[in-house]
Amino acid sequence: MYEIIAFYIFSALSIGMFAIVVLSKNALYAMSALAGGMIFISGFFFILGAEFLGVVQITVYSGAIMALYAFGMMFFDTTRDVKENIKNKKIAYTLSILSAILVMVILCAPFFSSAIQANYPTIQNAGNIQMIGLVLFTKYLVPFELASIMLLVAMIAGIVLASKKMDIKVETSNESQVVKEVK
Amino acid sequence: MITLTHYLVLVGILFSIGLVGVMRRTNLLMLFFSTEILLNAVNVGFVAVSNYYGDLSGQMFAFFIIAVAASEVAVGLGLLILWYKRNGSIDLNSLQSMKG
Amino acid sequence: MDHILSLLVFFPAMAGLLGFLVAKESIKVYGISVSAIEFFLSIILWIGFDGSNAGYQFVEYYPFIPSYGMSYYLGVDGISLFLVILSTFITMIAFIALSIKDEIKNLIISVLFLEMTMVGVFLILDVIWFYAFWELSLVPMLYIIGAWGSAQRLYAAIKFFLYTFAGSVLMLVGILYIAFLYHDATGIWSFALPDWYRLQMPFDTQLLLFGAFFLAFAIKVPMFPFHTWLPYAHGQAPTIGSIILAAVLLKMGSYGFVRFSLPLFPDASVYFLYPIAIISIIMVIYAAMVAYAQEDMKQVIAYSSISHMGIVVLGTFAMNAEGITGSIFLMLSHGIVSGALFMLVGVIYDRRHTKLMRDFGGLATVMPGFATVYGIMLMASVGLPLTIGFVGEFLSLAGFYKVNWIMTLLAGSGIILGAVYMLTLYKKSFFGEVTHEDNKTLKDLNAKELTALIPLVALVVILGVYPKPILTTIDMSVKKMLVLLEKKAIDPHTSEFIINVNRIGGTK
Amino acid sequence: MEKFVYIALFAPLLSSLLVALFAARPKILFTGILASALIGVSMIASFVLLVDVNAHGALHVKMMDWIDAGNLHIPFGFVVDQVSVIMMVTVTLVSTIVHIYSIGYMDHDKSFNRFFSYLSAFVFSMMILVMSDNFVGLFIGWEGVGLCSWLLIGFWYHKHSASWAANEAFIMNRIADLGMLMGLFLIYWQVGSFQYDIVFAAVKSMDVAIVTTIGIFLFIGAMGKSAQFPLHTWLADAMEGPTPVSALIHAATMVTAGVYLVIRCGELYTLIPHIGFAIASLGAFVAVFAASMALVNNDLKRIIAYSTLSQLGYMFVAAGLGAYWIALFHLMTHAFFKSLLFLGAGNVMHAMHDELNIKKMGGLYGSMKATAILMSVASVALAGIYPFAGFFSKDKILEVAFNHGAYYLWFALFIGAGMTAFYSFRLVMLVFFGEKEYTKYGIHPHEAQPFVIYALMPLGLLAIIAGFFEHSFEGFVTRLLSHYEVHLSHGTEWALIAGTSAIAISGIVFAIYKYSRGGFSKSLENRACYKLLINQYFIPKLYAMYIMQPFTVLSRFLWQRIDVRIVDFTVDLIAKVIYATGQNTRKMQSGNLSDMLRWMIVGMVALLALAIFFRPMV
Repeated sequence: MYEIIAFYIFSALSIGMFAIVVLSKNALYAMSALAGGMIFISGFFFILGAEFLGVVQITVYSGAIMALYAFGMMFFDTTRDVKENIKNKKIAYTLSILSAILVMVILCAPFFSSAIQANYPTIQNAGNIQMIGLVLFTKYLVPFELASIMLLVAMIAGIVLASKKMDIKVETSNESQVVKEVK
Repeated sequence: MITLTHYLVLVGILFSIGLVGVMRRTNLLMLFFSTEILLNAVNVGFVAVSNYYGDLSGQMFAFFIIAVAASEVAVGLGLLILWYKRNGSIDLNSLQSMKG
Repeated sequence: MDHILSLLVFFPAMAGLLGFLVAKESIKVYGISVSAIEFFLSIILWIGFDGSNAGYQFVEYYPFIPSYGMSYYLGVDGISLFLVILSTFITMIAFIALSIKDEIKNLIISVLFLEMTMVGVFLILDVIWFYAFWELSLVPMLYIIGAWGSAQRLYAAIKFFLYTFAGSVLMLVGILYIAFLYHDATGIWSFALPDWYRLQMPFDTQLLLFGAFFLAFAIKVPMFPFHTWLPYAHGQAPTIGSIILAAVLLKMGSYGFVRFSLPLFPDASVYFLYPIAIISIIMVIYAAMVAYAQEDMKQVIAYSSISHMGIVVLGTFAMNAEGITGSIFLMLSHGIVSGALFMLVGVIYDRRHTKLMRDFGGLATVMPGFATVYGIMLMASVGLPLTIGFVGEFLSLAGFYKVNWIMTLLAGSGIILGAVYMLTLYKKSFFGEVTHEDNKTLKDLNAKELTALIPLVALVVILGVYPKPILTTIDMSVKKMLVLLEKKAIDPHTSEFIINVNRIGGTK
Repeated sequence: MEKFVYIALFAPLLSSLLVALFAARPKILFTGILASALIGVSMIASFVLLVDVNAHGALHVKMMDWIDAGNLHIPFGFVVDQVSVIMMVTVTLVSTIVHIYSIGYMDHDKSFNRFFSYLSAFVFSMMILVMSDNFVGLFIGWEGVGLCSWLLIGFWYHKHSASWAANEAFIMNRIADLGMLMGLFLIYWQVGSFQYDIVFAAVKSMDVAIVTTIGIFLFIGAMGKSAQFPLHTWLADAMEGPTPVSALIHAATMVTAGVYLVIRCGELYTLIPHIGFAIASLGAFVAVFAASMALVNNDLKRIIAYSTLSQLGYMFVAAGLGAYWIALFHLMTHAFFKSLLFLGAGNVMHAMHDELNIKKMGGLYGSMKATAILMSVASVALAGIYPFAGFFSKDKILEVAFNHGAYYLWFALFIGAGMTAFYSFRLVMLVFFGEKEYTKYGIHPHEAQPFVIYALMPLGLLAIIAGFFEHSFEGFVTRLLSHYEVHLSHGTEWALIAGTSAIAISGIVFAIYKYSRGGFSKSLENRACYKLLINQYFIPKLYAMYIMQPFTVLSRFLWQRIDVRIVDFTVDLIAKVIYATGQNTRKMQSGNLSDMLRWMIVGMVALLALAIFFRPMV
């Protein structure tokens, strides 16, 4: 019972939050809503017994990623409403609804319900974090290491890209001229 | 009782919201946000399946997706800032150099 | 001798790679010596070939992707032996006659790679590799036509490439499907042709698969109405390209009929016999008439190739030892003769930079040696007895006579029409007075050209007078194949038909 | 004896190849002598074989295997029996004389050496044709003589008419050869062999319908080589070649190959008398048809060519009616006097500086007596006057026709005999007697070199006496060929001989009478029948208009309309459609990421839909 209530509340909240993200004109609102949505998503993880992931979701998404976005936003003018030339809304809605339905049909189709054998079954008498640790450092060790390298690379790339000539205010017009000349 | 189907329906809804964002928004930052929504939707799906079938792979995938999302944001934002510094705009309509 | 086939296939390619290191000045000598070594290797192969063994010899078998039954599987029998020798021989001769000066290094390396694919197609017994060689052969040829051709070369090269490429895509599907069927039937994955020979397919499946393979082969041969790439390719290609194209590449198509269509789908082959025969007859007559209307010497020969290939296909589908042996021999003879004719056109093109017949006339007076060699090749082309051209044509037509005499009569009109266009060509360019001022000072064949042409002339006469060693070797393998065909056919009518067309007596 | 077979066969080939080495050089007299000598060697060998065959019977030689495939085994085998040895002797004899004659005739030609090479090659091909012991071997010679004929007719290739005539001859022959090939195929699939003895043994037990088909196909081949209607036009045009060629190839030897074929296949044709009769009818028709064209023609060589055609008709009558030995006999005598006639004509041509119009000659007797006498002898022999050679053979043919009860045929031949006599003497009169027209053209005729005349002497002699060998010939040849019994009473026979001789003599007398008085009046030339004859019944024109022209037009149509506009166009159209699709869908690539994303999602939706409707792994 508790689970049902939690599920519906989280669902409503996350859907609402994400809808704001998608529909809002103000970038600041959108970002705040996204951060909220992320946290509600982590709620699902907790319900589903994936505590570790829930925590990771909060720290990485709501913490790190949102912080990054927030810093990023400082470069842009966020007080103004985002001016967008939005065309063909109907197509967008139709397509997304269509794809949602199709995905649903596929996912809920009978073949899915046929028995699937667990490759890495949950281990009895162990907490979620222990289980993840066991699998992560045995079967998924190499991808895990690769992921760490990827993160390192991404970090360096982010710094290099964003910090290049950070101290110099680039004249927009000059730069575009340079770009044109290069072309 | 909340079944897997419930979760899948939810994932579908979230995913379609993400899709709407991807298609509708032309501001690049907003596009990034929408992408995050898509990733999150999928993550929920993975974890749900993982839970209902008692298989840890789903959680592992979700975990890696989060890692990928983090690096994507790091690099993506860097690029975005660079672009903004050059063009003063992060509107999609301003980058059409790939016109065929 | 254990690895002679691998050596034959990959020696040209290795030499081609090394060729990048050779200085530009000596690349031609390098090319000639490589092709000569390759030719001698093929002759050694012939010497080592056991003439009394109809099966595959010098077999090399190594697993390649064992989980899917792909292997590196080489073998030679009477059917492919001489086509290999033809390929190496023609390449050598074409190198000797080569007169192109610019970018010669790239040209020679391309031709060496082409040689690898040609020899590979004839020697490989694994179908996936066969497909790979088959398609790879397009690439050097595309480059040769596109880079050294005349004005419209890009159009011609792309047309050649796309047309033949599109044709073989269906073949790939067919190949995969047969592999699938084989797996279904035996539980083992295999792409080895000898394994596939043992596979009996249901009739409907045979029809579909035959169609898939047929398109690829028909375009390559080329059969009417898929022939239009050929005149362009020949018209625009440099001499060496035309020689190899006409002499060897077209044979890949007809070889495919003998090697794949007949033994894999005996029932479908018999079922489609008449439609194919009708197409062949159309090819023979239509191409001969179109050849007669041409103004460009090279186009005449290009269309005459189509006409002759018609008889090759007809002979193949005669389904008897005479017809198939004859058609394989005709492939060889057509390779030599058309190669020589293209070379001769190249000789005159080098001197006058035109191939139009109206620009000539009276060449017999100024270039008697050239006229003589041309005349001999022309007679071989129209199939005069005691030249190489007669044997194959006679046997092919004789073979098909057993199937249907009216069709043979119609196809035989190619003999008449061949004489018509060839003699008209000869009359227009060699007879008469020398009218064109530029033609009066033309030089006769030089030493280089004679070196290239005399072996061809010698072969034309020697094999015309004594074709027996070649014929018996081919015949042996063909007979073995026919037995297989008859045994394998699932429809009793097919077996009956094959026995019947191989029997003396009882013809109307 | 085997070595003589090989000598007879390969001496001409050796000659041809040796001389060919000098082909591009300027004239070397030695080549002519060498060639003549080697052909002479071949002749001697042939005579030796003749004696041998007479004494010991046929000789069979197998040199080597040629083609071996399936059930088909074709050897290079040669048989020297009564028929082939007669052919060999005739061929080599005439060839030797023609070779010697050519040394004089081609004296000033710059391609002297090449000529001898070709000529010897021809003799070689002809020897293969007559000596081969199987049909395919015969076909080698058959095509070989065709090739040499092409080379020799087009010998002066710078002349447009010569090269045209050469091509015409080759192509016409090819048409017939196709028929023959079909016959060969049929024989092969019936018998499984091409050897004469095996085939003829098998033919006897074969279905008549099949034998008939074989007979028809083989005769089509014979029609081409022997220039029978409707494939006759090439022979007259072939006169573009040098005169020795006309004498050797287009009178004495090659054109009789068709007759040889029918004689050789006698055992086959006796089984199908209706086809034999058809052959005879065609022969009789050609005999009159060709003679009628010869009546009015003014071209020296063409007259003789038509006469050859007509005589070939006679031979086919005999062969068709089953009198094979008579056909062979006429073939032999005809070879002698017809080649003599041609070679004499060659002398006249030389004297007249290659002028061929007999209306421009006249009175040449004064300057070239020897030639005049030789040609007259030949003409008398041709007309069939006792005791010249033609009388014995031709008269026999008429007898055969009468004996067979084929009175129409007999009558046609009878008329033909009269016409023959008339046109041969018309020619003799116009050329050698009467007004000296040539003086108007400033020509100073001179007799040929003495050795040329001496070379012709044997032919002249044979034209006179060959007929007396009739009985020994019959005895010799009928050891192989079937006998022919004439069931006529002596009275009828004598009446026939008298009748034939009478019409021949009256033809001669009429010609002499008319042309000694200046010939026919010019007004005759406007008559329709004259027009018809001088234009060769308009047949060449018909061929040009209804076969060659439509063929050319159709070829061009096929190329320019069908091949380029339809077949190739379709191919290009497919490519163009694909290209145009690309051009149009390019707009999708607007460069706008939003649009791209939209397209991506469209694609995704499509794939999802596909995944729903086609679920392979259910």
